[in-house]
Amino acid sequence: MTTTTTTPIEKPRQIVRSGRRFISGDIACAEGAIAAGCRFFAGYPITPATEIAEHMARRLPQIDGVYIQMEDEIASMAAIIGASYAGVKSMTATSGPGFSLMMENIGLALMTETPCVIVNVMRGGPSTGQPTMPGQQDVMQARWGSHGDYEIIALAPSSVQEMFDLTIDAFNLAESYRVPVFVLADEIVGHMWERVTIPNAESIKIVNRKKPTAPPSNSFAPFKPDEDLVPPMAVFGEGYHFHATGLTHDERGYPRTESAEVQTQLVQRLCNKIRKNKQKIVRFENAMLEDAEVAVVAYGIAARAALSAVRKARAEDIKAGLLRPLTIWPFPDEQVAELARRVKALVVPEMNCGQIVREVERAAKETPVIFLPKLGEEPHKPEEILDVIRGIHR
Amino acid sequence: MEESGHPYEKFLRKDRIPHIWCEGCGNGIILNCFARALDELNMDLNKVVVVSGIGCIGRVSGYTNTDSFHTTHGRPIAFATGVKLANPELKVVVISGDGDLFAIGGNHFIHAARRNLDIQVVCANNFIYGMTGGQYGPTTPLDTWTTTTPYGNIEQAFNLVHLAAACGSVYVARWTTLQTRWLTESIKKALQKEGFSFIEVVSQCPEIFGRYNKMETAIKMMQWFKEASVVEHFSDPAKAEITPHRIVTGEFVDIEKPSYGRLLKEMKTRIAEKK
Amino acid sequence: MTLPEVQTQQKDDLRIGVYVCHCGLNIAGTVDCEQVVAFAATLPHVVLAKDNRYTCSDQGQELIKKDIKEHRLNRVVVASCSPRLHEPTFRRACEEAGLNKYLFEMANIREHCSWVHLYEKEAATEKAKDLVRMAVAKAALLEPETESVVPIINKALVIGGGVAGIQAALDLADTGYKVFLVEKEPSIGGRMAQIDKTFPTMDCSICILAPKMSDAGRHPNIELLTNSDILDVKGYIGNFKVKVLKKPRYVTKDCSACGDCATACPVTAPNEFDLGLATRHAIYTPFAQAVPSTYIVDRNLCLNKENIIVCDKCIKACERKTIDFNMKPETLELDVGTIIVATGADVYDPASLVNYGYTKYPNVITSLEFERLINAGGPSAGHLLRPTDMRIPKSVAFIQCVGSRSEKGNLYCSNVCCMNTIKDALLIKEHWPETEIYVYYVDIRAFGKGFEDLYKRARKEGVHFIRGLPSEIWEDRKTRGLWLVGENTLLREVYKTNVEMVILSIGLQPRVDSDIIQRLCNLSRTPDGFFMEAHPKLRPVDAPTGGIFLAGCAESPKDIKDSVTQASAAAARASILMAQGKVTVEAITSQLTPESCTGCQMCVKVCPFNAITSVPELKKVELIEAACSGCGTCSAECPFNAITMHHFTDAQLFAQIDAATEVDADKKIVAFCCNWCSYAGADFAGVSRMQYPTNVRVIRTMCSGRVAPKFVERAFARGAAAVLVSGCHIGDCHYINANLQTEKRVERLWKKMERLGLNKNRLQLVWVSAAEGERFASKIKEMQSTVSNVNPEEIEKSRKMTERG
Amino acid sequence: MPVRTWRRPLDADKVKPPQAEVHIIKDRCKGCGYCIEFCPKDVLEESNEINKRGIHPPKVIDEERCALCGFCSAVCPDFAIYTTEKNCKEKKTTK
Repeated sequence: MTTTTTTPIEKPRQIVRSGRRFISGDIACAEGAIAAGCRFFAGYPITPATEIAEHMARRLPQIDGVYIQMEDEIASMAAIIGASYAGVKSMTATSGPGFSLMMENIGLALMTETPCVIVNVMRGGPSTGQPTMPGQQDVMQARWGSHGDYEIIALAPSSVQEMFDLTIDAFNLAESYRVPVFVLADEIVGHMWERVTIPNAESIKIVNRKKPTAPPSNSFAPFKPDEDLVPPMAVFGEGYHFHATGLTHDERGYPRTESAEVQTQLVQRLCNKIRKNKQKIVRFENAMLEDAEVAVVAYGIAARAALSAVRKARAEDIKAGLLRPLTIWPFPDEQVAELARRVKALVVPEMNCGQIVREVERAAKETPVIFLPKLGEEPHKPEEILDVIRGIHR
Repeated sequence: MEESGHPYEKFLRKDRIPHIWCEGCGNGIILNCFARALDELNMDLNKVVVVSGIGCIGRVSGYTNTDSFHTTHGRPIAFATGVKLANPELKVVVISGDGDLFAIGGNHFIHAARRNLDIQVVCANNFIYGMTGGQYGPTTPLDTWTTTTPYGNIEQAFNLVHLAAACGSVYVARWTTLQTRWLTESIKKALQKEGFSFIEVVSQCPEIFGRYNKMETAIKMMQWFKEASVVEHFSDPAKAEITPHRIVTGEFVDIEKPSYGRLLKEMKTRIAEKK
Repeated sequence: MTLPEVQTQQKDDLRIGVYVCHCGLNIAGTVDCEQVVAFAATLPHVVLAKDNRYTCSDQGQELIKKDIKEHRLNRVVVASCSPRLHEPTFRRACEEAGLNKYLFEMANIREHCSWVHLYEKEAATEKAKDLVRMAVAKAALLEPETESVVPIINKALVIGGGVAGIQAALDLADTGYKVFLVEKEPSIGGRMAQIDKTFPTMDCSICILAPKMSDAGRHPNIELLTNSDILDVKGYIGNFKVKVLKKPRYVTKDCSACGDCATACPVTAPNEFDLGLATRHAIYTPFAQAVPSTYIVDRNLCLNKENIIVCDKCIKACERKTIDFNMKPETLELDVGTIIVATGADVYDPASLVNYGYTKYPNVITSLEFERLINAGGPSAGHLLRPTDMRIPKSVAFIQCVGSRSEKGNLYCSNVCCMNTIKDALLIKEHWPETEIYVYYVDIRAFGKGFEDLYKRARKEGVHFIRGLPSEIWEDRKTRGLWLVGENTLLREVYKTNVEMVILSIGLQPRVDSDIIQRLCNLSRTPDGFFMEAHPKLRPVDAPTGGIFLAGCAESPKDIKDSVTQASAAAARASILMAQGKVTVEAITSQLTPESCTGCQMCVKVCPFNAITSVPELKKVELIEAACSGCGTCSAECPFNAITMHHFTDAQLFAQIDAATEVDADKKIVAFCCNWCSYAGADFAGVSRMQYPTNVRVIRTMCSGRVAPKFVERAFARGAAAVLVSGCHIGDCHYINANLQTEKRVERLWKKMERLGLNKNRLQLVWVSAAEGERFASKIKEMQSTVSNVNPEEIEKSRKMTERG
Repeated sequence: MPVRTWRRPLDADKVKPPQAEVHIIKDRCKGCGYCIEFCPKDVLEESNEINKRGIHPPKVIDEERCALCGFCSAVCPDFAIYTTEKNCKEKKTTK
């Protein structure tokens, strides 16, 4: 690896370290967060996400941010909600076990509509499982892990560059919709070193949360939404003297545990502010799908093998293509459905026993879906996927 | 609601009063003393954040006319950590119960104290889980009766002031809700102190704890406080017992120690200067 | 020293010398001393008997010393005055001649004989012989005793922070001794602080007192304990253990006395210092110059009861955060060598004299209230205001001797009131010369230095002095003025005067709580109720109890000058002791004969000083002589004669009884008197020349508790007509409560007499204080009927007394 | 010193503590009775009237007696009682 030459001399207080760099996925994620304006990180050491914490611990103090290592992931999650309500973009990074511990407070973040980012560098589970091995086993947990009904946003990077880009995206989405946003990376993407191009600060698009326009008053309603169903966000210390609670609450933020109406209104809105804005949120990538007969649907690390498999197939004159969702949640099901109507079959490689494949099947209707599971150290090999493509072609 | 002209109205969310607490509940007195403390220090209410957890006293954040947050069970201190570090200008006060802070939230308490995080923690200790109907908890005295100790409690209780002192709090005090004057002074002192301060308020739950333990009325519980409480400033917190006959109250710790916030700030300036 | 020989001496080696004193004519005027001498010479072991005019004179003492050497006397008996007066003198003489002082005995033929039988010369002479016989009998059995020497702690306790206490404390402290000055009020200063001007110099009282107060306050050797009570005094001369209760002020020393707390305090009450003429708050300082200046909370008035703080106004008002409701009372244990009692006096409360209408007519005030009114720092800023209309009266009347020199109040003269009134009258004239002033008096007593001049000045200023107190005062409903009616005893005419204001010149009286200090310090009180000195002439500042001294009005009413004088004297007396560093204590203590002890513990139960402890494993008791104070009640209680009371042994007392009853027993009263009260009372009867029958023979014991039933029985067995047991009043016992045993024993004896069909009136018990000579005398008179009624059969029967059962 | 204080102090009027006004917000009261129980001057007692929560709020027996210590309002869990100085318009806290 001969790339240190591309790295300019470190300027510690420089916020966006523009230029071409050779860094790991975890570091890219951290730099992305900083570029997006994250100034608060609370976390707890866990493989394979630890490097994000380590990098934040070094970088944040240099740029007047705060890194704190909490007593556990429960605390970390609570802390970033607090920081966000204090008006600072915040994030935490963890892996499976820690992700499980965060679930209750992720629910709190959803209920209190707290913009924040949770990075899960997935490893092999269940339980302590394989700390140093890749996996894609938490994608459903990300969707349904916390109790109660809600909609969530989750992004799946498959390269170090995307670790940078999608983390920025994650913050922007979180700020736009006042939701916790997940970055579902995996051990390989996290630990992999690649060349990354970090753009100039000014060319990076940054979104900040909407602020209330009315001055503080007794009638201020912190949870009264605009047309986009997202309420402007007041933060502590601005004089609004508002209240927020994990209890079912009205637009004033006051508990209304007895009212079915308030409950319906609130939970519906929490879901709809994602559903109704799905078009704006969903991100995906197509490769050679125009005339495809066989389509592979893959995300994260699995998508990398899938892409080379598709290329190899094309070399053998097999009309194959790739659909790569960048947002696993919300899931691009319209796109999959449209695709399913014009291909023979869909191939879904995942590093689990079948999770997103269910979403694909649900969208594909009659079109057959072939699933390629993978567990343990090795990700899919292009050949494994190519064989399946060949099989369909015949 | 009517314009009552009550002097502490301005510290309350008028539209939320009367509160949900039962007749004679100590929580109201704690809120009262807190309001008085804010008044006497005439604090900038825009810079005060009240954070609470789950349980009867958890509702307190819904009544203070400040920015406030009602967190999940056991997590107010963790949440407050984020708030305080993100905006050091804010006075972050955690008001919560014994179960919330010391059972499910115990870990956060000891670590925040260890870090000497710049927050004030006021614990309403009513010896039980009131909101869920009176189960025993980490502070339930030995041999007392609750819905889940139908044969009397066989667990040892936490001595909260001892715990807080051991974890490194810079200010530790315990008062009963009858000692409103001292309690108010303590809250004022804590609010002006740098670092992690802890005030245990021995509070009454006449509705449940009282009924279960031969103190059927609010007055009877207050009589207990009146007869049993002794003030022993700076006595050994390890010996600060709470028994039917003796409630040791007073200030137990009042020391100076750089807070987490200060050390963080100093570290940042060191880094800045290096360049 | 002759001690060793004496101890091993056979009785026939006894060589007793008897000296009969004429005491001028005090004794010789009544008693035929030659006869007594001749008689003494006939007594066993008496090798020489002499009389002389004044045995206590130097020649008298020299003679005794000479004789001891020349005639190898090994016992000396002096028949003269009370041993309470001159025993020390003669003991010293004996010692100087090398004779152990415990081998000296005295016969009290003055106070107990010549003075009380002035007109019965023969009988008195016979009695004198008996008394000498008794003394010689005891002398024959006297043993030499060795006195233990105890060190004296170089610290003093002064009780009472008035001018006397302050002076005593300052003198001792300046001498270099550590002093604990205990005052029960929040501030030192006492009465003098309340007074406006002092006579005869007319200078401002507080102005001259305040500097002394602050000196006392910051003297390195003085530890000020205000708001404190004496709880307990144990031990003995040179080694007192004192318990002091230091009540909390609820304000710490850091108090700057700014007074903000008082301003904030919502509750008020009349200020005691201003006699209720001004208000104070629950947190207050009694007066501006108070020492210590630290404020104090009156918890009875304060809204904060028990441990609830309901009101925090003062706490909030106090910038220096010095108010601490959590303060607790402390009990301090002080070790001191000497104690000065300067507890002062109360003023007479004239409300009981209804004819003067005090508390009925607001314009009738007391002289102390006057002091506050005329005082510039007082409630009326120095304006003499009529309480009813707040204007300055054009005419005032002073009434003297209110509560003094009369059955209605106290019998004695309060000493200061005359001059105080003269001073007050002049003050009024000074401020408002036009005021008509009438002083109604009994006698004007202007005896002190500069007093007469002041009196003259008052007369010259036109103050009217009328002899004869008004019999009644009533108020004019309209003017609220007052009508005084009485007789001018000089002009022999009735007067009826109208004045706008009346000032009652109230007297001084003993502190209502004097009994507490009296009990704690084993003091005696005169009939007036003031503390009694060890000797009215020669030891005027010593209390009868060693190591304790008296100063100021606690001893008797006196003005500031006398109080200060006495205080300095007391300090000097205390210093002498402490300077010596050690003191020898009388060898009059009990001693255990373990062989005879059965461990029954009777003695353990009765010892007031816990000097005896039981040793069950040995079936014995242990007696700590150092802790023994010598009442002898243990010895009286012991059924096995296992306890010997030094210098008052069974044998010695039996010998005295036998001697007393040798002739005409059936006409005699054998009286047992305790050294401190009843014997002193009998002395007092003598000093006051109270006459009573001659047939009483007094045997002195240290305490009535020493009087064992067997002594009484012995007296009856010997055919005595009657027996009198007497001691201090219950509660006044100088051995805490040993006289309770006396009471029990006498009651037991009465029962026994009843069983034996004896007339129990023949045994009498009477409590006589040192001041109650009259009581003693009349008891003897009263017993005469009993004596004359005893017939031979009765006497015969009573010989059975000694038999068991 | 045992002193007979029978006179009305000369400065009685000057040091007269301010007159109190006790304000009870009846409908807030939940009837715990603390204010009645712990009033050092026994100014309050339970009334017969029934507030909208169906309990008997306290009533003032004798306002004269009130020393303005403000403990009633300090110990009230329901912000239902407070005291002010008479004839001073603006209600001020017990500070």
